[in-house]
Amino acid sequence: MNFNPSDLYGILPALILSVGALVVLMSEVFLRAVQPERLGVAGGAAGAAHAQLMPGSDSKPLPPAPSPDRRYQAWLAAAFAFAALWAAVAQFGDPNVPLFAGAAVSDGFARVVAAVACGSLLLSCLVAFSYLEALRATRGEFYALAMFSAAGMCLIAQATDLIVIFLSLEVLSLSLYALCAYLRRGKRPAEAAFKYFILGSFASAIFLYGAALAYGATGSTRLADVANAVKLLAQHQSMPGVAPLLLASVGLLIAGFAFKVAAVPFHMWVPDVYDGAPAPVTGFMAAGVKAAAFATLVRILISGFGDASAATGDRGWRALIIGLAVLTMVVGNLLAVPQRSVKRMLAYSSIAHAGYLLVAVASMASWQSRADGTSGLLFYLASYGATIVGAFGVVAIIERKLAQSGLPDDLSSWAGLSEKHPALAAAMSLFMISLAGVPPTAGFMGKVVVFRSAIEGGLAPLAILGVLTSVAGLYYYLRVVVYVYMYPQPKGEAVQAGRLFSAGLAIAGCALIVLWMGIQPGAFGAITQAAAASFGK
Amino acid sequence: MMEAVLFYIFAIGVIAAGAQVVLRRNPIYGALSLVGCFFFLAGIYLLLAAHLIAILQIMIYAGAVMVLFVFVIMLLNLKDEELGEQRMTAMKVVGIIAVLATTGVIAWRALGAAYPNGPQVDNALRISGFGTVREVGRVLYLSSVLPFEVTSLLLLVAVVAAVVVAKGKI
Amino acid sequence: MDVNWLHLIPLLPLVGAAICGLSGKWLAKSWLYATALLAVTLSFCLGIYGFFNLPEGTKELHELAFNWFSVGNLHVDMGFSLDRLSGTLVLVITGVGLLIHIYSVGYIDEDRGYWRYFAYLNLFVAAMLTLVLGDNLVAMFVGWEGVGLCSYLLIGFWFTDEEKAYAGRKAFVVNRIGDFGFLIGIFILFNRLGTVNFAQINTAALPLDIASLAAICLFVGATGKSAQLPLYIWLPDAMAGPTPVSALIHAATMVTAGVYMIARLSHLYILAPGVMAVVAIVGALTAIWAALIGTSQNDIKKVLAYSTVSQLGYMFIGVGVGSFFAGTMHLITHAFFKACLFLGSGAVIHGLHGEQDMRKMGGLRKYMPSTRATFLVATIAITGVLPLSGFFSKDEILGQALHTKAFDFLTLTPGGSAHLTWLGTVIYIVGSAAAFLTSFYMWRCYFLTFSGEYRGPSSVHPHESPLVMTLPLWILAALSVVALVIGLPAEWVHGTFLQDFSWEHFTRGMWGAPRGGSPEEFSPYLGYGIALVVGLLGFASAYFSTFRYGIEGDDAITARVPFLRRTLANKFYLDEFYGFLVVRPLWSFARGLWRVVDATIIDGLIVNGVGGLVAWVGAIARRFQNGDVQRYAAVTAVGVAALVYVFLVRG
Amino acid sequence: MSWLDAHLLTLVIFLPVVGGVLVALLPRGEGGQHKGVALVFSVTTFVASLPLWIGFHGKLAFEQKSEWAPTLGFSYHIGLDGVALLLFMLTTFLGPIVVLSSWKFVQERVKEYCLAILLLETAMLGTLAALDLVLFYVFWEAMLIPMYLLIGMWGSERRIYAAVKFFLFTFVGSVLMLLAIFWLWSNSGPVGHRTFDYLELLQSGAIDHETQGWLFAAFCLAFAIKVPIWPLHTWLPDAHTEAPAAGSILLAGVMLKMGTFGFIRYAMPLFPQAALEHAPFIATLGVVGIVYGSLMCMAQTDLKRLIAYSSVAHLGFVMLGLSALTREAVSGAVLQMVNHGISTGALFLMIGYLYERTHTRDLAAYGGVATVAPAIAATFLVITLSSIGLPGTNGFVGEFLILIGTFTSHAVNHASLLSVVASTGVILGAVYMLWLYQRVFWGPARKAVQHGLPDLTVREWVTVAPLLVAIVWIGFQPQPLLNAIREPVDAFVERVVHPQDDARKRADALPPVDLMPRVVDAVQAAPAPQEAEGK
Amino acid sequence: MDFFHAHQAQHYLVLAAVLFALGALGVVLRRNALIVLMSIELMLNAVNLTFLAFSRFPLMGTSPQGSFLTGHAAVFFVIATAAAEAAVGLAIIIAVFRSRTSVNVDEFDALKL
Repeated sequence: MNFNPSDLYGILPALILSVGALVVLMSEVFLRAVQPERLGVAGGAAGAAHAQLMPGSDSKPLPPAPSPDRRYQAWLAAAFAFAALWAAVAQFGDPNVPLFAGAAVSDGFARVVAAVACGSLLLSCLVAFSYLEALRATRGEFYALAMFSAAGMCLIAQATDLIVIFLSLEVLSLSLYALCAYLRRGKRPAEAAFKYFILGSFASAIFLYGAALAYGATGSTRLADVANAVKLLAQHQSMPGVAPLLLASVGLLIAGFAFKVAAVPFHMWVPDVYDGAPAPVTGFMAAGVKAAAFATLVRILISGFGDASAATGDRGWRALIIGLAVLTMVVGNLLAVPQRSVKRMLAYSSIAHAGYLLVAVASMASWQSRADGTSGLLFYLASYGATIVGAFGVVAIIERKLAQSGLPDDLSSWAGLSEKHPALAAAMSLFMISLAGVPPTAGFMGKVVVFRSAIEGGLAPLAILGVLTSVAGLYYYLRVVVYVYMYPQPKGEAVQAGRLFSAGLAIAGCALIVLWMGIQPGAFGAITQAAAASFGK
Repeated sequence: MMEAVLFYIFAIGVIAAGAQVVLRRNPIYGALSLVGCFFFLAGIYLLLAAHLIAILQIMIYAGAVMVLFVFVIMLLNLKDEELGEQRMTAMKVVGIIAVLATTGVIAWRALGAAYPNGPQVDNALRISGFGTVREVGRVLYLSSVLPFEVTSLLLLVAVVAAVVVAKGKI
Repeated sequence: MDVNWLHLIPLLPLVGAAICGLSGKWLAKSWLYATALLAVTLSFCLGIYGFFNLPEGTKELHELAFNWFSVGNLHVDMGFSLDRLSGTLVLVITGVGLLIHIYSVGYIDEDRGYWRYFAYLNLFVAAMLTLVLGDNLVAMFVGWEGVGLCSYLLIGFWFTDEEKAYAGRKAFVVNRIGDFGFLIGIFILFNRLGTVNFAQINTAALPLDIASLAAICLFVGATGKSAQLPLYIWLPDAMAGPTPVSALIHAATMVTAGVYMIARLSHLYILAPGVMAVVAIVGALTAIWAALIGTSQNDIKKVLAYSTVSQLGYMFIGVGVGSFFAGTMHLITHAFFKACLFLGSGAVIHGLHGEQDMRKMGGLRKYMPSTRATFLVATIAITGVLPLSGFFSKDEILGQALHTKAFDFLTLTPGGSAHLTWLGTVIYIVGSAAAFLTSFYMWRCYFLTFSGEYRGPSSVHPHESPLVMTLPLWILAALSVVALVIGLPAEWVHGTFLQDFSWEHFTRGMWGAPRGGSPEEFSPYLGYGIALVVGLLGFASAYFSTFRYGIEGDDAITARVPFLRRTLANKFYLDEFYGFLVVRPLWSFARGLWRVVDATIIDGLIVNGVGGLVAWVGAIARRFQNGDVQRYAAVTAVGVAALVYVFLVRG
Repeated sequence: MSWLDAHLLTLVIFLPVVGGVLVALLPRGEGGQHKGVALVFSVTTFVASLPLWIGFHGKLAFEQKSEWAPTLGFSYHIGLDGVALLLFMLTTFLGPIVVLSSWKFVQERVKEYCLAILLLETAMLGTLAALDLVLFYVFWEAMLIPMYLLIGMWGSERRIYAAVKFFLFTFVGSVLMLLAIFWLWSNSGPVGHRTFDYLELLQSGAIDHETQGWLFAAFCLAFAIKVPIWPLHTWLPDAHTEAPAAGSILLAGVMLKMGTFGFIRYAMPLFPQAALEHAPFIATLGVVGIVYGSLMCMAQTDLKRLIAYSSVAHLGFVMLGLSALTREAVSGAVLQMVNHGISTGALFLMIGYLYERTHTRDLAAYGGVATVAPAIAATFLVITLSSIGLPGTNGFVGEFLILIGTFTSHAVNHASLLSVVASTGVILGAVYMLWLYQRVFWGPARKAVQHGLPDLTVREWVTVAPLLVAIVWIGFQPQPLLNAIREPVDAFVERVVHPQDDARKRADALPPVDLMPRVVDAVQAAPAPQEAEGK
Repeated sequence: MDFFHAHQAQHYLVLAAVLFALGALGVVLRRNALIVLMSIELMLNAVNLTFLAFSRFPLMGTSPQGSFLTGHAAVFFVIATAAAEAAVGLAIIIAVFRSRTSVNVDEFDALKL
């Protein structure tokens, strides 16, 4: 029996999250009913909006009868998320240990990614709480699914076996599909979920086919075996049939995850899904999924195909990643420019950021910049996560107002936010600045480490293209700031009253992290550099 | 000899049924031909000495999954006109070409070249009890604990997700 | 000899200016006047003290006030040196300045801007003193631009009048053009010598080309400041300022700065004989040019202005032909009688409540006798019908021009054979012609103003000015008589006590001798004779035209040569010419440049163009995202195909 | 050396931030309070910065180096040499003036306003004091945000266009510089011994000729846009025209100088060969800027736009001086940076006051101000004279040094010709400034002033007087300033004019690392490759 | 028939490839959401077939630490996954159908641009 219980310690975050999910699900059974007004003013309005915005479904207004009180579930979920985060952080600096006979590993890299995932889960739960409460749409399943998907993220970051990767991928994807379709407000959520689902499963099928070919070439789905095969190939000691299979498989595997990380031309789903999903979910997706997907991509490319011949050789994958990076940076920024819906703009911008992260991946290909690239990637993921969760937190506050008044999501609904809600406005501007990569914010430091690694890896042209496209980025990020600060507020309240506490907490947290990483990046730098040791040297 | 005949029969069956799935306008026919396809596939699996898998194929796919499909199709009971006409767009043509090209290249370059001079090893003959429940079970429960556990998690997620999504209103 | 009080000379007026300027609004009038006058008086006294305590030998007092700035090997000090030349000029400036201050008390009394006026006036005196006392080019340049500023402020003193405001601006800008040359001159000298001090410059042995280049650049500055062709155009307009200002700045002192500069740098100029020729020629041309215009002006101040320009031309002839003493001597004498003339005209204008047109004057002798008397003296002095100061200084210049050797070895073309020996003679003839014209227009001016019958509107009752104004007139008139002693030929006064007063004798050894050497002693009598005849001719022609027939006589001339008169009255249309050729093209070019290059090309095409392009491409590209999930799937498939192709086929 | 001495500079830099925090904590709506706090802190900053000036003795001083993010290679290394010190003092000097100047003008969103001003001040001070390239870059970019808000929130009609244009323009340039900084980092030594420290970078790793050209270009672009050098100047008129008075003052007074400061501190010393090689080009651009800017001024009908273009001309002088590479010219350039800060700042201050009274910037609407508001006219006159470089004002010394230094320069061929052409700027300057002055202050009273204008109030006097004093004082006593900058200027000229010495110095420093990607397995990759560059 | 024996493995693999292609085509072409879902099932089955073929006919020189039956285990997991996907997918289709009474993919374009 080659299973050692201490392996479970290695996947502690995932375990905690799964248990937490179960607990929350259980809590649905023991609900205490209270009078609606105890749940805040928003109910009636939400009910009305909800009624009018649900054509096709049986739309009867909310019953005035006592409704169950679910207010604690968010905090419960947050508590578990925090526990998982703590578990991940507590393992920093532990030695890297293979788990479950090499099916997974517990190393610094995975821990950082897990920390990012749990952190974004924690903050997203807080954001979601006030969002859902305001719309009277709280259900335990929401948090449970979120935690499941976070668990999937933690697992996928640790997986070193293509099958495990596939399974964890499905875990996180399936729960996210559901979360996208969670709200019943009009056509958009369900449609978003459908598109996400179709394309997602399409991509995972492709990935799986790649896995199958890899299995064919190596007789195993372990990345370690793949790596051995690659090494043999490099030394020309392998069977003639192996090479093409490996090449085909790496192509398909990259394709599968290029989809998840939203690299052009696998990006088409991103804007629609981000747009249709509820803002807190979108934030969670943008931060967590990106982190997990990039972690896996890197895991496959480095642990599996990391050998120099396969990476930077004449048929190496670096050229390909560079190509993807170029496309992604250019297209992402270009398409974000004409957007007037902040949510959609952020969606396209997340594509653009995928491009910058791909630059880091490309710089990991060559030995001398692999460590820098890894730490750069992790740092960027963390900074981007903190920023984007916060940004979508603010979006959520605006959106729940729109969800009631049925207005379209447009920049004009942001005009003059700073007059009534200076703190929100300041936070949003801070996040925009950070996304644009202007100091003193996390986003800037992220760009610093990533592009530095690119220069280090001799990818100067790529870096130049990156910074130039980031100028275009600055343009559309600034436009939000312009509306928030420089346009007068139209009549009426920009933000629906009440239910701001937890979201405010989350946003403030994000803002603090963004500033902290921007002004004192040292600690994070240390962590990521330690994690970078996961890949050799 | 026998194997060859069977293979070709099953293979033709698989492809024909698969084609039906893709071509049939009415989903119910699609579903039924998919069931057929799965049966032929099970046959192929048997030829590959994957006894357990063949059984699972029949039970889970042709059984559970397809029932679910048919059930949903009935639930929605789409009128014929609601199905609408299949239209072709330029992008779809491009997609077809891309798909065919991809699989073609893989089949020709990778799969075709996989065994330069025929398969040297045939585990079905080499390993005793290859593909039997006992042997596969060993692998499942001993050397792939993690995937197995994750699968359980996956199924739970699926249940919850399906419930949440299918719920009337939230 | 080093002293430590020279800086007080310019400093005192500066302090006066500061007091008047900052507190003048609240200060009692009497106190203000007291301050302003006291400041000038004190520096006058200091000037006298210094002047009469010039040490033997060097005959120079020097003070290094403070090191202004020094970087690398450039050291610029605020150093003052008072020698015979600058000493004399200090006396002239402070003396005449003082008189004009006194005069102004009466003149500007009613104006509510009187305190500004005195602040500016003091400031001017300070700047002018810095100019003459400065012991290096940069210090001189401080004064140089300082006086320009003051003239700008004083010309625009009544700034609500667009005309006057414009005149002030014009003066400053034209002067700036000159200063540009001056700066370049400084650069060239510094680049060669590594210093800007007169002492070193005057003792340096510069090659011809450098010397010529520097000299010509500095001379450009001189033409600006001293209103020579082609930059004189600002001076006539400068008459927009209060008349005492015209007297002090635009007649007596500032405009002579150019001459002073050349005299100060005589040792540099003698190294560049070609440039000296240019100076002389420009001087001669200016003299005749301005004199011609002067004959046809009807504004009394304009007449005086053009006469100033032409007199300055004489001075440049003087320094140009290498007899620096003659030029500077005329500078001094001119300061007296021209100040007198201007103040006189001021008195007239004052008495006629601002009337400046001579055609509306006439017969003022009985209304303002002392003005008339002093004006007469000054007129005689300038026209030289009788040997007064102007006569001697001017004719010294002409005589020197006639006999000069400075051009004897100059050739038109480098290495050519045709020597410019005749140049002196030509200049002499031109100068004499100018003298005739001078005599004509000055007398014309005098007659039209004072003799005949009063032609002005009966509403205006001409009256004599108060004592505070007439007193300076008398003093100046006296000075312009007395000043003749400095012009007496050396052999007349040889041995007598007068010889110490002879400017030539007094400044002997100060100047560099032109390459051809100074002309040997020549008898001045022929020159004097011709000069007298010329002067009398001018007087006669004026007498028979304007004294006899008054204004009709003048009109008769106009009727005789209408075209000539119009051309002269319009100053040869030089202003229009510049406006057409330089000014308007420049402004419209600027506007065009802005519209085309800045607004259209850089901003419109490139900057906004790029932004627009990006936005446009984005707007087009997003159309591709049409929401059809199967299109997305197809694109994904294409992507996969590309990847697989790259890995399997291309490799 | 007490703790205070060791940390004085840091203290001064971050005092405004403390004020900012306080402002942020104060409840909204209490306009007076916010302004008060801002004023108190800006004044304190100025007072606290005086010891820096007094205690300065020529060499690089007040150095403080402590860890910032060692894992990322950043260090918190600050210090002041003479050049930086002058601009530093200028900034702290302008701080209170700026706050006071907008006391009446800014009435809504006072809190954000004060916050922006204070943060901006810290960013600018930091930019000047930084000796670590990343630290420098952080401050450099941090400057943009508050200024962007200042323009965009309190500007006039086309403020948003101007603000965005300003931000984008400056951002484009600086991002490429960032990459160049990374390149320097990678070149600065073997893995683990790399540094962003300016002083160490000056010594480390020789850079081959071609690369130097590229890096120099990257740095130049960043700074040239900020200066701005023709033809990268078009953001400036818009920004100045739309910005509120305070914004314009800081923009003209300090921020533009950051560009020229960047040239003398970073771009040229870091890449001496390239700098020497391209000096004529930059000098030419400077001259073009002088003439072109002056001509632009003559075409303007908008007060602030005119002054903005005049800045283009003045900074053309500075660039000319810097690239002439003689002690005189460079000193003059540095001095001129300060002068331009004072006089143009003062000009914008006065125009701001006029605008507060008349609410128009249109030249045609003005006229005859001198009759109704003599004090404004008088002060404006002095400032105008300083801006056209009349002797006795600060402007003269700077321009004179630049021109005479350029004229005698040997590093740039045809330098004397350039200097002569540049001198025409002296004429044109008089042309447009006096035109402006006559148009606005002289002549009969026109539309904007028909109902009379209140003259300078006491508060306004308090803001203007120091500037006037500075103008005259520097005009007569520039030597203390020149002494302060002598040492750095000499070093600068020495380094750039004789790059080969520098190359030698670097040669016996670390061998260069060539960054071409190549596949090396772990064994090789452990230390940095040691082979020296082939070419 | 010996052709088959000569290239036994390839037969299975190519069959899988064809099946995969069929599935992919279904995803790209069919506008009926349900059939799209089925096509995805087809693709997964193709993968299964590949796994099984490879686990019976491993390439020369492949020596996994695990047994050759990991392929079968993989298929086992894939089947489970497929079932899960089917469940969630159908649920989503129902949700979509609720909100717009149609399962025609090309009508789902509320989200675009």
